[in-house]
Amino acid sequence: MQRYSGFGLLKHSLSYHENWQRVWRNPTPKKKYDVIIIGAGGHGLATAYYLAKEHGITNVAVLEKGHLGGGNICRNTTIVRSNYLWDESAALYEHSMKLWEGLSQDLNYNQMFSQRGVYHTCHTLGDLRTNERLVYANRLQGVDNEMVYADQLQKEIPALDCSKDARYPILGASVQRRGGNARHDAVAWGYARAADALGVDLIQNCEVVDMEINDGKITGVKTKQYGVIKADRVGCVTAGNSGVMAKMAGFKLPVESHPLQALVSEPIKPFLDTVVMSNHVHGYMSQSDKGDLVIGAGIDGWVGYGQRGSYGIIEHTIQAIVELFPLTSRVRMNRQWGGIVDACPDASPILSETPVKNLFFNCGWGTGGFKGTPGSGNVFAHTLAHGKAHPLAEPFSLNRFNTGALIDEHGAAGVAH
Amino acid sequence: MLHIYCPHCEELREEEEFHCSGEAHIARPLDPDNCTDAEWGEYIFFRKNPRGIQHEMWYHTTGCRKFFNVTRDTQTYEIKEVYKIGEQPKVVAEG
Amino acid sequence: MSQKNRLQSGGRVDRSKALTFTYNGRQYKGYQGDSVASALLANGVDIVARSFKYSRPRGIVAAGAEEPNAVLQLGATEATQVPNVRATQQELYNGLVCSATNGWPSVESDWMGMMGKLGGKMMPPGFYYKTFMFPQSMWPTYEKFIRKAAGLGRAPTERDEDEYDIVNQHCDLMVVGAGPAGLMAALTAARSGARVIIADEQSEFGGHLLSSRERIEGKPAAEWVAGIVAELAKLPEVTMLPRSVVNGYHDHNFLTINENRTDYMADKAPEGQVRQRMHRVRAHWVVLATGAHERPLVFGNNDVPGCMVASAVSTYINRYGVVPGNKLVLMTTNDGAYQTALDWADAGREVVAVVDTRSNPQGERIEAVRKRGIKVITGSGVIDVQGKKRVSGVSVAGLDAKGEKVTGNVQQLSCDTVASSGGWSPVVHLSCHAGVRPVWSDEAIGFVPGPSVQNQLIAGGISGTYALDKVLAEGAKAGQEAVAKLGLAASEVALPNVRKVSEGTPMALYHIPHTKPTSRAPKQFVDYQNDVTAAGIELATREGFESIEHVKRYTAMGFGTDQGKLGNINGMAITAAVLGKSIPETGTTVFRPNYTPIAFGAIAGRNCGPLFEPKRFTAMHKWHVENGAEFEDVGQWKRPWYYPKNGETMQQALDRECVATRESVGILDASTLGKIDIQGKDAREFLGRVYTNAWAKLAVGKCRYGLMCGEDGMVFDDGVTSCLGENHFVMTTTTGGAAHVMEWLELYHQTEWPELEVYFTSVTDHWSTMTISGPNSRKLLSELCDDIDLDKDSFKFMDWREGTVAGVPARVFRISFTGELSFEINVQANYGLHVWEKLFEHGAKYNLTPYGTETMHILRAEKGFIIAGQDTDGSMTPIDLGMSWCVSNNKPFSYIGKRGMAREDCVRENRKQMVGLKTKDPKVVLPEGAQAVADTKQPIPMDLLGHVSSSYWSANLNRSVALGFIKGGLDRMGETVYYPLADGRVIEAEICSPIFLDPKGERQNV
Amino acid sequence: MSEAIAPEKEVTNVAVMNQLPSGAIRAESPLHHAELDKLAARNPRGGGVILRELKLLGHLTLRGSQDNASFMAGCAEVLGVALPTKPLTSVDNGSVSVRWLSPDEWLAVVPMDQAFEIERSLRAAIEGHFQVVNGSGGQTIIELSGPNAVDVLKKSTILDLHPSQFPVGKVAGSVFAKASALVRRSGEDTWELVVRRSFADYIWLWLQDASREYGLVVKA
Repeated sequence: MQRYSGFGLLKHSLSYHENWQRVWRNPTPKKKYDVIIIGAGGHGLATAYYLAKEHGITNVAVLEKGHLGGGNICRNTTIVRSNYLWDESAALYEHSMKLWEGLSQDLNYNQMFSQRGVYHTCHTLGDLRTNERLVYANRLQGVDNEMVYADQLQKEIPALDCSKDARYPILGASVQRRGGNARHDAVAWGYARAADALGVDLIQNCEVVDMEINDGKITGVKTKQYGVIKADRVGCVTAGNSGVMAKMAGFKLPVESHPLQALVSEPIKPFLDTVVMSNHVHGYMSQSDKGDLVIGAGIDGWVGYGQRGSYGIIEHTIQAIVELFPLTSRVRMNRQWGGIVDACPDASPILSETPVKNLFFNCGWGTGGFKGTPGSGNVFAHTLAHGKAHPLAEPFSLNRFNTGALIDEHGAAGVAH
Repeated sequence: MLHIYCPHCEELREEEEFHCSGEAHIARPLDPDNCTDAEWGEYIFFRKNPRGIQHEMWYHTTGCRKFFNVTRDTQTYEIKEVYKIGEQPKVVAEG
Repeated sequence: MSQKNRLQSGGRVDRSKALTFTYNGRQYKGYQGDSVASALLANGVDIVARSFKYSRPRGIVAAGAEEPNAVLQLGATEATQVPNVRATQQELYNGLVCSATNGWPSVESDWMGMMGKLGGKMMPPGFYYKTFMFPQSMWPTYEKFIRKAAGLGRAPTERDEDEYDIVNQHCDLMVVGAGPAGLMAALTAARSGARVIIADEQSEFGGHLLSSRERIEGKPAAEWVAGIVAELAKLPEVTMLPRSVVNGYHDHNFLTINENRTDYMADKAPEGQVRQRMHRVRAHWVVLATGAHERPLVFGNNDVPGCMVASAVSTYINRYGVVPGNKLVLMTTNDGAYQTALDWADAGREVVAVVDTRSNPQGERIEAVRKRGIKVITGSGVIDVQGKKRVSGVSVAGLDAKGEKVTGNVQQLSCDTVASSGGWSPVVHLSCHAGVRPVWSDEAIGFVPGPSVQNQLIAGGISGTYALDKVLAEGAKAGQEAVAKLGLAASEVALPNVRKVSEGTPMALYHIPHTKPTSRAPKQFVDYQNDVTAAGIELATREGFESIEHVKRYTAMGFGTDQGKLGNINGMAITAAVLGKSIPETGTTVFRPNYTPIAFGAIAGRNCGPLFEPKRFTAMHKWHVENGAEFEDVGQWKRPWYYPKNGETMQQALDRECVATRESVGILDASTLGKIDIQGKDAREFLGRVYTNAWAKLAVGKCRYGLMCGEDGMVFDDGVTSCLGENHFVMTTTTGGAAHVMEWLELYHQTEWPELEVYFTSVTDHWSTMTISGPNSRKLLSELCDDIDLDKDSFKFMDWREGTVAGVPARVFRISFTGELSFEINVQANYGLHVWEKLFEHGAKYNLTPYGTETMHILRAEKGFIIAGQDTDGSMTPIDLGMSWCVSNNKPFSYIGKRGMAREDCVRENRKQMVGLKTKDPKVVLPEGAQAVADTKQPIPMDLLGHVSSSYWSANLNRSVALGFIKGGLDRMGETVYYPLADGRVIEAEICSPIFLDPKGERQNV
Repeated sequence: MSEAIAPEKEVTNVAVMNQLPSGAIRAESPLHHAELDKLAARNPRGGGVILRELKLLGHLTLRGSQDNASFMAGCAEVLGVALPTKPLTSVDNGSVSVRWLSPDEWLAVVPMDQAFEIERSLRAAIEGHFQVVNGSGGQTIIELSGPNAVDVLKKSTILDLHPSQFPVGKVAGSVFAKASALVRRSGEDTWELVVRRSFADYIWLWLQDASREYGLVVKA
């Protein structure tokens, strides 16, 4: 793999950038792999990378029906944090956070991971209670998180309206200072390039149309473009399309796919150097290094695979943003779009064995997928390598929906994003 | 923004008046106490979640407060039909 | 400098109305009818921006929504600042103040430009992914510098004083675009009586006819337009919206229109007027008549000010009477652009040459140009431009037949303006918003809308039809089709007479080759705003970014505020050429809302500030305000939180309220609790199914507390339900849960148990509910009520009675959430305040003390009563809450929650269970949310036993009280747990019964 | 004391209650605090929107099946008008109006002092399964009229108010700003909004704001 550096950039500029190598190959798939990963999104690519890097399994293909990094990884609002409530989630997301912290260097690809802090504003006593509980838990779980109250918060984020006469005055916020943003495309491309360099075949424009299952055991997948490709183990990492894949394998998931919308303003001079999320008035915002205000909207209440949702959600979100940041009233919204999120009833993911032997699913990340990318890939690679769940993944089994051992992250934390 | 025909009000209304309550035709098991955990989990959590034709239940929150069923394409968002609780859909997914 | 480029006559500007405006601190003149762009060009202003990455000087390129460069900061005052206004879309008004958004010290002489030149080579696409990584700790520093350069304009720092609103519209036909096609469609439908809305982003209807010298029905096109507009204005069912951008076209034919109502005359709306209005339109049918944008060609240094799109040059001349230069070179791939040469020549300025990429172009307009003696250089292209801050000349070279290689010699021409035309791109944006991908048309040399599942028709330029006669016909046809679909009677609309112009075949060419390879040629810009070049696209594909989405993302093509209106197709064509594929094989791009940027304020409408969300009030709200209550937001309700008296701290007020209630009598406004009237012979059965406890034997006149669970067995609401009659109950819910519970009951009734005869009606707002609580509550009530026997043996705890309180008929419930003798008085809300005030008249002698939600919480915590939503979080069964007394598994029906509670994980050992917590130091109050551990020395992550859910200082007990969860807590009474705090302190607490006060319940049974 | 005690049968089955005081006690409508009468007294100029609170009326929710002949007949007999069975319609005979709410739910608006008697009469007249609920304290009616009333409504509700879609007499429950309302067209330019008590102040603020450009006239 060609190493990237400032010096390299200078060298290439002298040859008019004509000698840059390809970032990844365009291989024709082999007949058989040790592991097939379905879905070249962030989680799938990360899984492939860690399989090769940490488990020495390089006879791996990632099958992607479109282009790699083309799903939710490229349409999310790039928030990274690990301050989840329950021990199981905190451990998983913190594992991810630690990987984020060295990822640019590990992948030799600048992730632009910026630990600018993620704030959750509190507008009611109930919000305060919820966030204080979160902070107390996180500190003992080894996750940084702290409370700041209105006066201090106003100093830290001057543009935020912390006045008492707001409809829902801001009483305080929890802040994870290690949280922040990363560059979404860089995550997909960085993992793809690194995985490819370790020998993983990234097969784009290769759609899985069926699964080859014999005696309750998967032996391969059938693709539209290349016919059957065999594999010892198959990991399905298809986010919003997981329900469709599960149907192919003959079972159902406790998942519904909903539109999740986001929007950006035109680029303006930076005035917000952190991430602010309000679950109470329903909006969150950060400002990118280009100057766009990146705003997350809510989830539509119905199943939708169209990568678009209803305008009412956009309206409500903008109202919330103007309420939180009155100075955005004359700023203009440039573009909106939608992703498909696979939402679990407990707002926690599934990293699990399935009723089909050697077939594993990694899905149900809902709105939390981006931040989980490195950790998810890392533990799922372990799961695929060993044929059983990584200890951090164990609680996130499919079976929890039968036993009732849910990890309910929206009930308590109210912080699904 | 969906435009939904309410079979009780008998006209098209805006999505804001409604609340979607998920997959339709999920009957509560008649003898819950004799269900296994897996059967109960199936009832309360597991969903078809189709890409394509889906039957779902909507509630006319600010209108007549009646639940009813909608057959909708989850890919194009087209509403194919609307029918009352207790009735069966005419449009169903292939296969 | 006074309007050196303004023509003496012509155009639609009003030369009798001179306007003064300020650009970059300098005053200029323009006329009524100008855009800021036309006025700047009239004044000879060349540079309007510095480019984002390379800081190159940039000038005005286009005349409409597709303009990528002239993006200005607007606003005369701080509160009225608007970032990123496109000069081509902003109408000029007197006193307008604007400035360029980048460049230091000025856009004219920018030091960053030097950096751009030096560093430009180091900044190929994606360079930031490849560097700024070493050392890791330096990224925040790098980022600080990157952010300094970010953004175009800036947000204001003062509050927006303007008003915005939203209007809901419904129509039979929505026509988007009021050019020739749109006008014909609207007229046709309107004559049939259809309800029509026609919107156009421009200040006047007419579309490109406003800048054209074509004739319709033998008269100037604009006159024809005026006639149609006059007719439409007379039809009562037609709504005409000029200055209105249809910015989004959503599912089920829902569209949003941003109407600019005052921005054209001032930066702040005049008093009493709305600055912008959003129309939310539901249309039965939609005609998209959005026209097309002309594509510039991509060639070396094509960003030097003076390089423009050909049709824009014509627009400035014909519509605004402004010739943006002196000496023109026109490069074209088609006949249409020859008109620009004619317009320029007619304006009295020199056309140096027309450079046609085709080897042997034939057509009427070409003949006309040749006849005027203008040099036409065929089979050639402008390969690069000279000049720094303005074009000074061009290099023209012969091209091969496909336009892929330079073949002939290079000749130099001197000029100050280069107009180019690579054909037209249909404005398909709206057609994509609902998820439809556009399809390539070889005939139109552009993408046209793909097949839609919506009730959508297209007409004119958007369908790749550019000849005026055909455009008019398509418009009329779309109108007729809509009329037929709507079931209206067709009406007579004759097609206007237009002279047909014979045209030669256009050439599909996007990128003019250079003598040097693209990577070494002068920069050939594709997307001006993001400094995306042809070389950059080549590099991206060379590195393996082969999908068009990858190319766009890697190069940032199309991500500017113009969203690639000008450059995307050229970029796709270049990508396709490099990959050796066709454009449709390379893939399309999907446009998303907004078509052009829309102010947040306009989208929010009046739903911010005081109207952001309803504030719900009880009938006694006025009294609470007058008596100094502090309020708590509970759902949308404003509930009194506590009532501080002269200078009291919150804790002092709470102590006073708590003690007064337990020692004498307190009063709470409990009106916000949800209340549902339930009638029917199966009401009792229904209650048994939705509550966890038994209801079969509750007698008339009695009340009972109930817990509601989901099918998962987790508690979600609670409340007291009273038996008013054998078939009549009134249920109370939590304040926040009222709507959910109501829907829950209806859901089960309508979908699972329709055979049960029961009806539910919300009566939350109908009853005012006031709870008097404390040892003197009976005495107080007896003074105001003489028709209920209040004796403890006839009116028992958990009974209700009907009677009269303060002269008002009331239902009085002997229920208690404080553990004291309590009476909950319910009267029709029209009399709520009257009864409340009467209670105070008589209550003074008992020191009747109003208390709010906080005291209520303390008093109930002393008794160990839960608050659903505070002590529960969706993960607790009734058993976890220590409330097995409220679960009846003997009921014949398997009530909601029963099966859920019996699942494997719900019956395991060591679940978190609610207990009381007594701090070792009684003065210390545990913080709510604190987490218990058994051993504070264990390493992090620690084994967390559970959290504190409610914790207060109890003035009555003179110690702290707390409720919380502990793993296996019910079996661990008396054990000690530890709460490590952030500041290093550790609070020790003993696990105890949650009932801190009066465990036998004697106080409420007096 | 109130005349709460109805015939023996009903006492056990359903609690019917006369909720009105017998003495002279001031009743306060949901918009009482807005002091509309004072505003009306000092209304200086004209305006395109005229607002009036139709306050302190009796609001009875009636629920029953249209298949229950006794219910339909009993309601018709007691109210003097038949329950409208066509969706989204209303009937009005001057003192009593009935709005369709759903196939099994109607709102009867009657003079406040007759609400109790009407409820008793309904219970006496009807057999089978039904519900009558007095909700008079929980809601009020805001009447909007004038040439711009419809313009204000279009800012507030997503209903199609065009005469072809919303003729006089039509009634529809919908979202109203961020609350909800039951909208009825009572005349060409006259509209009635039934709104919940706790939202009344918000809707009053909203209407003032949304009608500012047309001028708002308050009538007592």
